[in-house]
Amino acid sequence: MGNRKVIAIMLLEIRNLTVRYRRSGDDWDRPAVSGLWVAVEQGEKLAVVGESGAGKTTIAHAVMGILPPMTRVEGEIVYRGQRIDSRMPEGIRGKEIVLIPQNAYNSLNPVLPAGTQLEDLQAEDGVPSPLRRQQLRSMLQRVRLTDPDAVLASFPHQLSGGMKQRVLLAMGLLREPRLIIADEPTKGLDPVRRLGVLELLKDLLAQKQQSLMLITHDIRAAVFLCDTVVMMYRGELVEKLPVSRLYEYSSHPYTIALLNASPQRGLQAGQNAGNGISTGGRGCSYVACCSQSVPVCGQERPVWREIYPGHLVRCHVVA
Amino acid sequence: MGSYIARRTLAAAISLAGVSLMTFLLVFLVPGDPAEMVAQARFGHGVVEWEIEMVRRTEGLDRPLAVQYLKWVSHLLQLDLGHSLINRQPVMSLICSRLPATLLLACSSLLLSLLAGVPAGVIAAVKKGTRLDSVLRIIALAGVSVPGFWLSYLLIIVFALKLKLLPVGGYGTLANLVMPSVVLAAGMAGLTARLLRASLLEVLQQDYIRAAVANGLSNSKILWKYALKNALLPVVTVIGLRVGMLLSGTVIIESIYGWPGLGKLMLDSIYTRDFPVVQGCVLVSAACFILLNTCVELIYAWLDPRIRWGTGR
Amino acid sequence: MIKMSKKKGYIVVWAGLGILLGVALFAPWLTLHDPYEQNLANRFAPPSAEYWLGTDELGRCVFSRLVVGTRMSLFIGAAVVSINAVVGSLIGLLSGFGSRWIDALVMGLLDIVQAFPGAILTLAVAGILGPGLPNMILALTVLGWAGHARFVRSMVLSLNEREFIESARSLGYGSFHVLFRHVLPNCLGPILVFSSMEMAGAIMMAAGLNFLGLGVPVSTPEWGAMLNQGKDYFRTAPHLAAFPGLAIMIAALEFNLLGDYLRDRIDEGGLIDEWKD
Amino acid sequence: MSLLELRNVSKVFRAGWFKKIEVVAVREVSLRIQPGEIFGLMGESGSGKSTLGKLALGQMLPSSGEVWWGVEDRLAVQGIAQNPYGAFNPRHRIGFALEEPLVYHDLVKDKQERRRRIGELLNLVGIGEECLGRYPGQLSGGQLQRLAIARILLLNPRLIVADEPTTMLDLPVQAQIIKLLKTVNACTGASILFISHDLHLVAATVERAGIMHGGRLVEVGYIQDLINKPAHPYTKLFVASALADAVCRPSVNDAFGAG
Repeated sequence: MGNRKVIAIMLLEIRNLTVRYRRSGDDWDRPAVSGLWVAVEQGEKLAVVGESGAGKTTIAHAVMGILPPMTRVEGEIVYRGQRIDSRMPEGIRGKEIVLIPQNAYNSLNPVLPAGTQLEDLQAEDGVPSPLRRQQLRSMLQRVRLTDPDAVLASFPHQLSGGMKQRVLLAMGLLREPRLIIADEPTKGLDPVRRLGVLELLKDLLAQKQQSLMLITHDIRAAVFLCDTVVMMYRGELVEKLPVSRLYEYSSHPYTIALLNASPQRGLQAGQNAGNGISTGGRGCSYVACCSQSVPVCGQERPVWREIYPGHLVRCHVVA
Repeated sequence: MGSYIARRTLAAAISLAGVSLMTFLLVFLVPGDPAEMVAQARFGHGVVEWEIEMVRRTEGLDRPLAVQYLKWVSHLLQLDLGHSLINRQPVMSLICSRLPATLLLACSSLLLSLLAGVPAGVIAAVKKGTRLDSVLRIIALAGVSVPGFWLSYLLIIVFALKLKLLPVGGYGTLANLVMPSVVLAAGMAGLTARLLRASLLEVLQQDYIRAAVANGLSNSKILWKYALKNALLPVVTVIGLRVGMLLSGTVIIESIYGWPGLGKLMLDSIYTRDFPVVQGCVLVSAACFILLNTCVELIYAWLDPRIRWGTGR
Repeated sequence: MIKMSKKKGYIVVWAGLGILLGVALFAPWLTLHDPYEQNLANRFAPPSAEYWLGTDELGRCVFSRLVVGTRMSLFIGAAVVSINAVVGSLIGLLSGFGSRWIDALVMGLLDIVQAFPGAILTLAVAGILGPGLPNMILALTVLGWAGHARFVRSMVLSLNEREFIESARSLGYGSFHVLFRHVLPNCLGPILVFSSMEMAGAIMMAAGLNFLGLGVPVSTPEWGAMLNQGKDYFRTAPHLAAFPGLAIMIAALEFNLLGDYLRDRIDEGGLIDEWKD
Repeated sequence: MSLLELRNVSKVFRAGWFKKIEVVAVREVSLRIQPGEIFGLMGESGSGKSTLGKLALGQMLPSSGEVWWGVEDRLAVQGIAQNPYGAFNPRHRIGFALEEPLVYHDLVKDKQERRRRIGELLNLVGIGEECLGRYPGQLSGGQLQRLAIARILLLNPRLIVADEPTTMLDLPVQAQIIKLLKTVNACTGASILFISHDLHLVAATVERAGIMHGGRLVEVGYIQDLINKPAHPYTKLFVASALADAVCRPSVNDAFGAG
């Protein structure tokens, strides 16, 4: 993917990103993300799908520039032709690119009313105070909070989990961003609430031509909201394909295993999962858990192969 | 909020009742017969049997303990703490004449410790891992570990005897206040800085701070508006509890600097075995402490909306 | 720990503990002179090659008295902290693990005991009981257990919420088994941290009582008592008060550092918060 | 005779000092679970399904109503926790944790015999013996959940209450645990009360299920019936939400057949 000439205008490009966290002293963890290339076009809805520990959230935090201090980052992150990895230029973070954080329960400041936290964002943009309330009210109505004034006056602990999540959505959308990064918006929700959140997101995104980077473990949510899916396994991308091809034509053994393991397919448990034998950094990252591996998988790192326009796989077995 | 205040006040009243009982029982720790002790103080050494017996009768020391306690409490409610064994003065008036000096000292050192400890804690947390952080942490730890009575002498030697900047002791002017306040504030400031640093570091890792950063808020706004108020919550509680340490510290420090406060009164009375006065000092300082802690809890409730609205904790 | 990696800082902590314990253990062999020997011809001598830290008002060797005093100060601290830790932990375990009535009773008692400004009651008790080592230890433990009890109780309560305690109960283990095989082993580390920090406080408080003459007899070689005697001569012979005070501070600093270090090492799941210093 | 019977059970939590606050977690629920069946309990968070699980385990007493167990020994009712990472004492090795119930309840006296019994169960749950010397912190969530299942099997349970046993696990591991629960049910004949918010998961696991909403058990029936002809309005909503974004998939219809 790296050598392809980019023709469409890329909103966000991540080039060869590697992130390592420091354990202690000079002891570095296995890279949370390694050698990652991803691009999001203007208006594109991209889903990054993987299990916990695959490094999905690390990508989101790297783009936002909010990785913890003891982290080693290599590679480039380019937003509209401008590098934002080493230094985030003014007016991009939180304005052009926003993050809808994963943990709704703890992502609002417990000692400030929700209204104050929203108004602080407006203050950053220089919205004059008389206009603020009106703007907030209409924003909260857009995220389907029925009593905006009560919500604005509430402290976070007075709001339910779902309401907090909607306030966070409102915070994200308030400043009309070009790119929204939504980190696990459906995690831990029961079906009724999950569907509510997904439909709300779909509606909101349909109103404006904004780009979305959905980070999720929930393949169905990805199918529901996005056009393109990238599959991530232990810090690396293994497959990229249009959503329309996902169920029938996905080819990477990991994608197939994940699809089969979902309850809708009768929970076919894989042969083996997640004991993570190291390949010494040489072979395919999935070789230890792969049911179809051949000797070359353990020795050589597979390269990207385009098996259909827009459908790329990184696997020795899929030819 | 109203029910919260009512609840705290009730709890304070219960503590006060318990404190009065324990203070009353203190006198029974005195080795020997309390009647003999009172008689000795009243009639001089070499008292005879009938004198002790008379004291026992007049003071009601032959009655059951519960009756004695009730009598003591009923006097207490009329603000009567008995009389000094030494100079027969009412204990209450002795204490009242000394209390302002101690409160002045306690307040000024509390203020001083916050003025030093809060900025030090914030700077150390923000500059975590740098040389400045290490230096501040060592100073804070030294402040916690230094014995006040020793620091007093060091300061006297340096600032009063060598540099002749401040008076050796005494009461009345601002210059008299400086050294005892600094000594008392040292431990408190170190504690505040250490607690605030740890608590701020913890808060800075929270999701809501990360979210605020991702929202593009400026660093100073995040620190002062979003992080500090959360970080102060645990610190406020501990400071409230540790003001007791400050009050205790006054006992030794006041004696060293000749500061005419409650602490000096208490220590002098311990040396002269004037137990009603000791008892009164303990009771009054405990009452001050309870009052103060109730205030701290109300401040805490004001800082933390989760408590104000009667949910959580 | 300026410009020092964490590891090196920890070496300093352990070395400091080793030196303190070593001096306390081998005190009689580390002295320069007999710490009780008076030499009225050589009073108030400043530090010299013969008397490293000078001599006091009776011509006794300050260095030797400090060395022997280490034993006394650490012994008092250790005795006080062990009593407080054992009594407090037992009460805390009982309160956290027992019935609601026991818990309410213990909490009520703790609320009252801790309503006194810490050292004032200790001072009053020590003053009323009169001087002497046992009386002093009694005064320091009358209230000291309360902090331990509250700490252990809150720890037991938070452990009670953990799944493995719940599953131990549902596997049919009796209360005693759960308490001693599952709860207590998870408390021991934090109790150690707490005790180490308490040790610093106990050493300082004991020195304070001795300084006021409410503890061991004044002539005993003990840091607080030495300071007490030295304070009368602080204008003419400041070294008499300076060195014992320094010793107290170093010991307190060491145990505070040790507590910090142990907390970094042991604290799992945030059971120990910053409440204790 | 049924293995577990709840008769008109309610559970009310009370809190507050001056103002009494009452929260009704479970409202007049009656339910029977037969020996050897896997019964699913669904509902959104806060619907009272976990409280019902605790009542079935006997960890909680009902405020009103009765809970009957058709077992001789209380130890025959066991639970599997949601969070496998917390299920084992972090200070004990796995080997000790597995031997502990046998020793404490004096079930197997001989040491060799104990080892053999533990080995058997490890084999059943598919974990190698090398984990016996490890501490819980060194094992993955999936492994710990298998070990937790092995540990309760030592006590020969007749009823196993599994409250969201897979929510903290990844998808493939989740599938393995469900498979294991089915194996356990087949091999030991123990009934399983399977509590989950995920309709798909329940559909793939159980035959009969109930749906809870606001503390009430609104509908009980065979899982196919619940999905294909839900009677209660809430069941309709619950099923429709769960299926809403899954209809585009080809294999969805066989999935419920496979359950």
